[in-house]
Amino acid sequence: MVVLKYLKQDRGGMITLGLIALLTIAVPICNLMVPEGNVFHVSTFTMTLLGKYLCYALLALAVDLVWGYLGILSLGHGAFFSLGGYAMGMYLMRQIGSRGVYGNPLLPDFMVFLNWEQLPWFWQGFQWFWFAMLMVVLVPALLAFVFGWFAFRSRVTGVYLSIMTQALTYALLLAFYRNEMGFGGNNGLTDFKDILGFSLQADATRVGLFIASGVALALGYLSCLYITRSRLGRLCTAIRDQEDRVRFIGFKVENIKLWIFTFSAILAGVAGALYVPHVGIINPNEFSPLASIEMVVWVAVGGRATLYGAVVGAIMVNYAKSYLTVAMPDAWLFALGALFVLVTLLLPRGVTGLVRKKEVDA
Amino acid sequence: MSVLESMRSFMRRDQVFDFLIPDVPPNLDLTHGVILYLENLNVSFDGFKAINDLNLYIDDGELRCIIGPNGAGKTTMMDIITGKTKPDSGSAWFGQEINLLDMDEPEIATAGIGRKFQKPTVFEQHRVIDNLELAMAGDKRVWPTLTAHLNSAEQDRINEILKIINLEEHFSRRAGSLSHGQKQWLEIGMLLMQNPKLLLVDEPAAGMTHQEMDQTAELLTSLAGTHSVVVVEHDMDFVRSIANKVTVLHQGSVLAEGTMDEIQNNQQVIEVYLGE
Amino acid sequence: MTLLFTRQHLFLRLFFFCLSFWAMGHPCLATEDNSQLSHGLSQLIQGNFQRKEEAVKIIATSGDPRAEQILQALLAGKLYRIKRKDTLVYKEGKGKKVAITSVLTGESLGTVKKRAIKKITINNAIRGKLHGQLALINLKNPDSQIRLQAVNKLIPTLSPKSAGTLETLLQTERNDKVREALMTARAIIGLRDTEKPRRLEALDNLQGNLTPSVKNELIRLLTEEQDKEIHNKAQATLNGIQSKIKLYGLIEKLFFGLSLGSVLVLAAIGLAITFGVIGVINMAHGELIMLGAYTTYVIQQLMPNAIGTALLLSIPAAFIVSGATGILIERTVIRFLYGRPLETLLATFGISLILQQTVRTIFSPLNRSVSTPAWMSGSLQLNPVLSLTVNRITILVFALMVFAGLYMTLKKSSIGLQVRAAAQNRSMARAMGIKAARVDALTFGLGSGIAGIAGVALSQLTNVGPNLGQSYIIDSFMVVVFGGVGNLWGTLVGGLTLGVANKFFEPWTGAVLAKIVILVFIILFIQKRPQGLFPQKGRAGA
Amino acid sequence: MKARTHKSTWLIALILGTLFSVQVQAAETIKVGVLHSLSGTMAISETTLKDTMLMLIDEQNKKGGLLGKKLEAVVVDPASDWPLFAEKARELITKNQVAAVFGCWTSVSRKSVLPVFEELNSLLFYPVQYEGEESSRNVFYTGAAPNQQAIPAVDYLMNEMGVKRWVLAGTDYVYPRTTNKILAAYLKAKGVAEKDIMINYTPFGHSDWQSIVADIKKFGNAGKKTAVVSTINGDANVPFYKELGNQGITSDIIPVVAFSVGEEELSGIDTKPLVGHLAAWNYFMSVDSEMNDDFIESWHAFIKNEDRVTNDPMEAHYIGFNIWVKAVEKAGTTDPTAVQDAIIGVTVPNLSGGYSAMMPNHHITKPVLIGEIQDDGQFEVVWQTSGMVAGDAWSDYLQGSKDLVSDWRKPMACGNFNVKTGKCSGK
Repeated sequence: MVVLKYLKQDRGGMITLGLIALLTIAVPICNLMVPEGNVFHVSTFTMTLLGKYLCYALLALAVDLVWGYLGILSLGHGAFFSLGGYAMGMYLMRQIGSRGVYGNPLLPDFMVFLNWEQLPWFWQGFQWFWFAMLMVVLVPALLAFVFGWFAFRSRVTGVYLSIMTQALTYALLLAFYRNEMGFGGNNGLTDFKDILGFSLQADATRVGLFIASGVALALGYLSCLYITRSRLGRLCTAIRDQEDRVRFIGFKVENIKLWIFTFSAILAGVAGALYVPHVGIINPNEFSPLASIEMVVWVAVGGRATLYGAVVGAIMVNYAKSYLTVAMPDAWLFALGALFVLVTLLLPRGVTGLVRKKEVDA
Repeated sequence: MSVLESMRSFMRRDQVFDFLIPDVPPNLDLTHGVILYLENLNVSFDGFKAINDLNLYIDDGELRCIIGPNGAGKTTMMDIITGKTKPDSGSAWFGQEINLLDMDEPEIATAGIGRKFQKPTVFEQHRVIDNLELAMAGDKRVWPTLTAHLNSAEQDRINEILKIINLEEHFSRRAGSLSHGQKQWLEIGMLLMQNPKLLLVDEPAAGMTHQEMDQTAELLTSLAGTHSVVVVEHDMDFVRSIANKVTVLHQGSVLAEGTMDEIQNNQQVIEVYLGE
Repeated sequence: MTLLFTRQHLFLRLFFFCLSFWAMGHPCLATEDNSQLSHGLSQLIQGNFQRKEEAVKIIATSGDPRAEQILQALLAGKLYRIKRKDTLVYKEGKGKKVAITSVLTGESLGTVKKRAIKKITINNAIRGKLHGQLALINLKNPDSQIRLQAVNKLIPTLSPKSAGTLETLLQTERNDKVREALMTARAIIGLRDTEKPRRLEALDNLQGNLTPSVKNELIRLLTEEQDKEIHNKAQATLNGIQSKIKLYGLIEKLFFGLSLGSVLVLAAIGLAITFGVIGVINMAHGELIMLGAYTTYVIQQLMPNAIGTALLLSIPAAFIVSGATGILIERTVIRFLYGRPLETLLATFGISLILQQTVRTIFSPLNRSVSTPAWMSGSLQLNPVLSLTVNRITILVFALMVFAGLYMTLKKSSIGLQVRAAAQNRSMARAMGIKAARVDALTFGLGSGIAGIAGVALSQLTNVGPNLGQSYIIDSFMVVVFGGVGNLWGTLVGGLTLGVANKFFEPWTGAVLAKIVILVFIILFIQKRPQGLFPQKGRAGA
Repeated sequence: MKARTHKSTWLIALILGTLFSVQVQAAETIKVGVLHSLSGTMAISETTLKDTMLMLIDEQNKKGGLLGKKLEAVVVDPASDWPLFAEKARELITKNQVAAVFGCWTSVSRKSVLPVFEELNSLLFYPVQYEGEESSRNVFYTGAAPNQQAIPAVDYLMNEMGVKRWVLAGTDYVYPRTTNKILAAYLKAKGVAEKDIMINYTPFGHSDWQSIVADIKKFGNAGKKTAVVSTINGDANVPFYKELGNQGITSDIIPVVAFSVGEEELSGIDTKPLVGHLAAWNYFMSVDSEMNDDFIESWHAFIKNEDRVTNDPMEAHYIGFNIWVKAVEKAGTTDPTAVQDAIIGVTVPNLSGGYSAMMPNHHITKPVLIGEIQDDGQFEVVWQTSGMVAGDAWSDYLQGSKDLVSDWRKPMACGNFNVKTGKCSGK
């Protein structure tokens, strides 16, 4: 396979993928096989936490693909992430069935107490897993496609595009906050019971989800690697640096941007879908522009335009967040803010840039 | 038509959907021996007339030099030809049948017009051969580009161009590390990879040593004949060394046209340009 | 409710009864000993609201000249009783030690600890009653403005029996506006007259009258009236009033839109400079606005007795605080990032988090209370259905002044010239000897300072808290991008347009959808015109 | 997390850190989780509750602790991030092995942690007024249900102030939507016509209230006494009240009764134009009782600031904590199942001079007070229920829930028993 050839040239990627594989295999073993109390036991709590990081890492890959390689600073990837999450959430809601508090076999609880008579049309079909998975891919893709169709055709670039993506996710945030939209309003979707018949509270299901996230991340990494190393990928960096020249050698830049952007949205959607069962809730806050900016920061911290940088950045920043919110809740925003400033000023190539310096200049 | 039939025609494997068929521009028709027609062009930016009733014809296989003081409209003219700027009025035809004003930049490029910018624009992050590979003529849609791999014929073509532009030894260097002159050459090489019929070359000699300049002149002359070449240049010595026909632009329209000698003796031209 | 009604009528009758005496030259009941007053006062001291309500009635009808002052004090919450002594006193001043004066004798009783006295509390029902009673007393107030208010207060509670007294009032009234209000009152009573010509005449008099009671009265008439002619005429009158109300509603909506727009302009205009002129995506812009608002708070804290002056002083102070912060940001961070706008976005976002948390640490996460000076409160009543709030008018004018000032600075001053030169062509400007670094710093400082000024204005409208900035940053960017980057007029027109559009959408769609619609509209608009409403002039890409 | 080693390389540290996370050994203290946001948008309200909990635990320890052991507070910061609430709840229960958790403010944060508490069978005490429609074996609702706040307030306005026309204004999210739905149904049942009810929703943090306030004014000009029932949330209140003041809507013309504005919120508003507007709570700082004076005094001593106010959710924590303490003493253990059984019926004094009891539906009994805003930022109680009102998990005025009852006593032990079908769903 071509991808393997590409992988051989990507040392950082090999290490990262290796670690992901190790994690995907070792953590479930340490969780299920190693008895509690043993030093090597990984608690379900820790595993869920790691699973969440893996989803974030996949999301960071999606952001890096369009920002690092294509030069589109998307401040709206949270929108795609959340839409994927909502699609998954809707499936999980339908799975609750009559186990909801009102015992309504069809309507989710929030619809019952808002006196809704029947299931809205856009909730139809989500009782099937395959349909929900299709929507996880299609809905973010469609939004990205329509948005990109307009934006890239009229050559909205740079800062303007960033601000437009921000407006997009902000508009969705407001829309999903509305109870009338039929997505549970501010409370979002929660209280999930099971997935594909397996109880979400069982350790084995959690292990399965963790493995799924690891595999998704690895596959996402490989597909991004394939794209970026292909001629198309090289063209992407060419567009990032000299958009006009690419046009004058005969490429329809808007189409390339459109497809890469859409693919990136799909990745983000998948990340969102995996994220929801890990954390057990999806709500409109995920649409907030601040969340989207934070995603960009993961990539910047890790080192943009290197795929492993994105993965490293996402895991690192989120780990720091988990740690700092416990260790120093009052100061943690100072730390995060300072991190942004220092990374942009001092480490334009991210933390992996420190290690990478030698091999690129050689 | 029955449902079954329409289904069948929908599923036929030897056909693709209409919207998937790329827009292939009409063939280049050169029956009258003229490759480029620019007629009655007008462009203004916020009241400033950059192009004022411009008429210009380029013959097939011709090497034409265009000179003119700053702000004469040379770059704007190139922008119109390559689709970057749309004129307020007038027409621009490539051969007999291709209306340039209906097309955008990539379509024009695919139709056979290559352009080199004033400032060399190459993909600095990429290696020299990558630059050439990306510029290579071929299927430029998204999916084919994703799966594309160099075959031996294409590899040979790249090597050939590398030789022409004198960058054989530097093939794996990053383009950003090339000298200014080498970048100019690489850009010309990228143009050639596109197999254009018409080359628009903006200030090719800028920043070159004398020796490089000579080589460039030689290269451009050798291209004429099989290609039509339009060169915009400030360096009069360079123009003299390559041109047989020169057009002088002034305030957005053609002031004079003729051989270098005729131009040099044209009273108007001397006043506005050479005489200063 | 009905109970309340009849009681009020009782007062009215009683009062008008007195009034007629007074008109004939007899002081009404005033000479009676004040046993009724002291009875009322002793009632007031009882804790029970019902007893207090009765007390208000007793005091108001006592006819004692002190009654008004007592009721006013009760309404303003200045009436206290000394604990365990049951003496009623007026409280003056604030703090732990307060001065008190006796209610009955009016003599000063010195200062006491605040804990030694207890406030006579009232509830809303009593408050309403007090307003009504004071209105009655105020009908003979020498100030025509107060008389007008009093008449307007009485209009919704009119009954046919008050007709005669209205006539008496009309005879002595000289002020046109008060006369007009009395005429309206008379006409409303006329509508209930049993004689048909009187009702017709009343309808004639009420043509185009916008007083809300008139409309309600007409609607009532339409449901009750049997006579065809009157019915038709009432319908026509009502239609005329309705269409007038609709027109004023439109004007009101336009004003709301412009006022929302002026807030957007204020918030965005600083950004228009930092973003438009030096190309910095300043995500900390909102926090600079917030700093301006906090500056207002601090200055008000420093001079609590001169709120108005404090507010005026805050304008330059906020400009300096935010401007200096801006310059500091520019010198320490942004100057290393010129030409990389997307990275300024990230760095300034980090700065915004730091600024937020700083404010949270210093001032606590709670909102701070900023007072509005008297001259900025209340509203300008143009007619009964159209009133414009003074603070909004002030801010609208203020926004225009800031805009004009900024425009002049950029147009006329030498620093403005340099800024514009640097905006058009940095390298050329540098070649002309403009110290680019200094200009950049000053431009950024200017934009930030304006943000601070916007904060002063916003402190009058919304809460002053650490999240203040975040709620305006996206809107500000929308305005700048919509108006056209680098064009001050664009920001002005863009902001006002968005404000007005928002207010016209709102009744249709509700506030939430209106906001979404506007956002989607901007997204689509930018696709159509990437340069915004007013593109920056010059050759594209040059 | 104790043994987490810090290595220079982050990834290794991460992996090692997770591998070496050792379970906390059996405790000599009883741990109590405090799950309130200390950063982010909700920090403004929740930080106070964290301090309240620390104070209560401190005082209990001074009294000798619980079951002979000291209490120890474990404070975490879910940073106003709802999924993080669930994560931190899991951390508190599994890692820190707390005996009970006091926390959450927003409905969404409670919804987020609810499955975690049910899965791990732990206890959550939730101190904020909420929309009802919930009853969990593991959650104890010490804030007001709609029938302990909204409905008495409407009754007051209707009976005492003669209000005939109603504006239900709220922020567009679940609590206002549900409350308004209940209120609209209640008002209609009381004979209020459809056209006399105006319902309006605004986005979070809405700051431009001009047109809505103008609409309210027009609505109130129709000749009938009008009142606004406000479920407007958080920061949007300040601009709302400012606009009311400026458009001349004083409390005697159109009173506004709010369910989310307490003493803490008022401290950020200039209350002079607001005097006479109302709020309905189960506790006000101005309540005249000895318990309250003591509470305020110890709060000021604890927080070392005489200017800090107390509010209703603080009282809810006070009640909830004392009920828990008493239930643990009664059960003799902190084991959640035992406490769940012991806690029903436990009665403790509240701050307004009465006693609050834990009901079988895991809600508590409370008095309902209506207060008017004073110019010093305090409320003056103008009305209160004669006795205690029991919290109702399922509203009688909603279609879906009127047939549901909740009773966690054995043998029923069901949070949503449907009296019509005779089934307990979700079991």
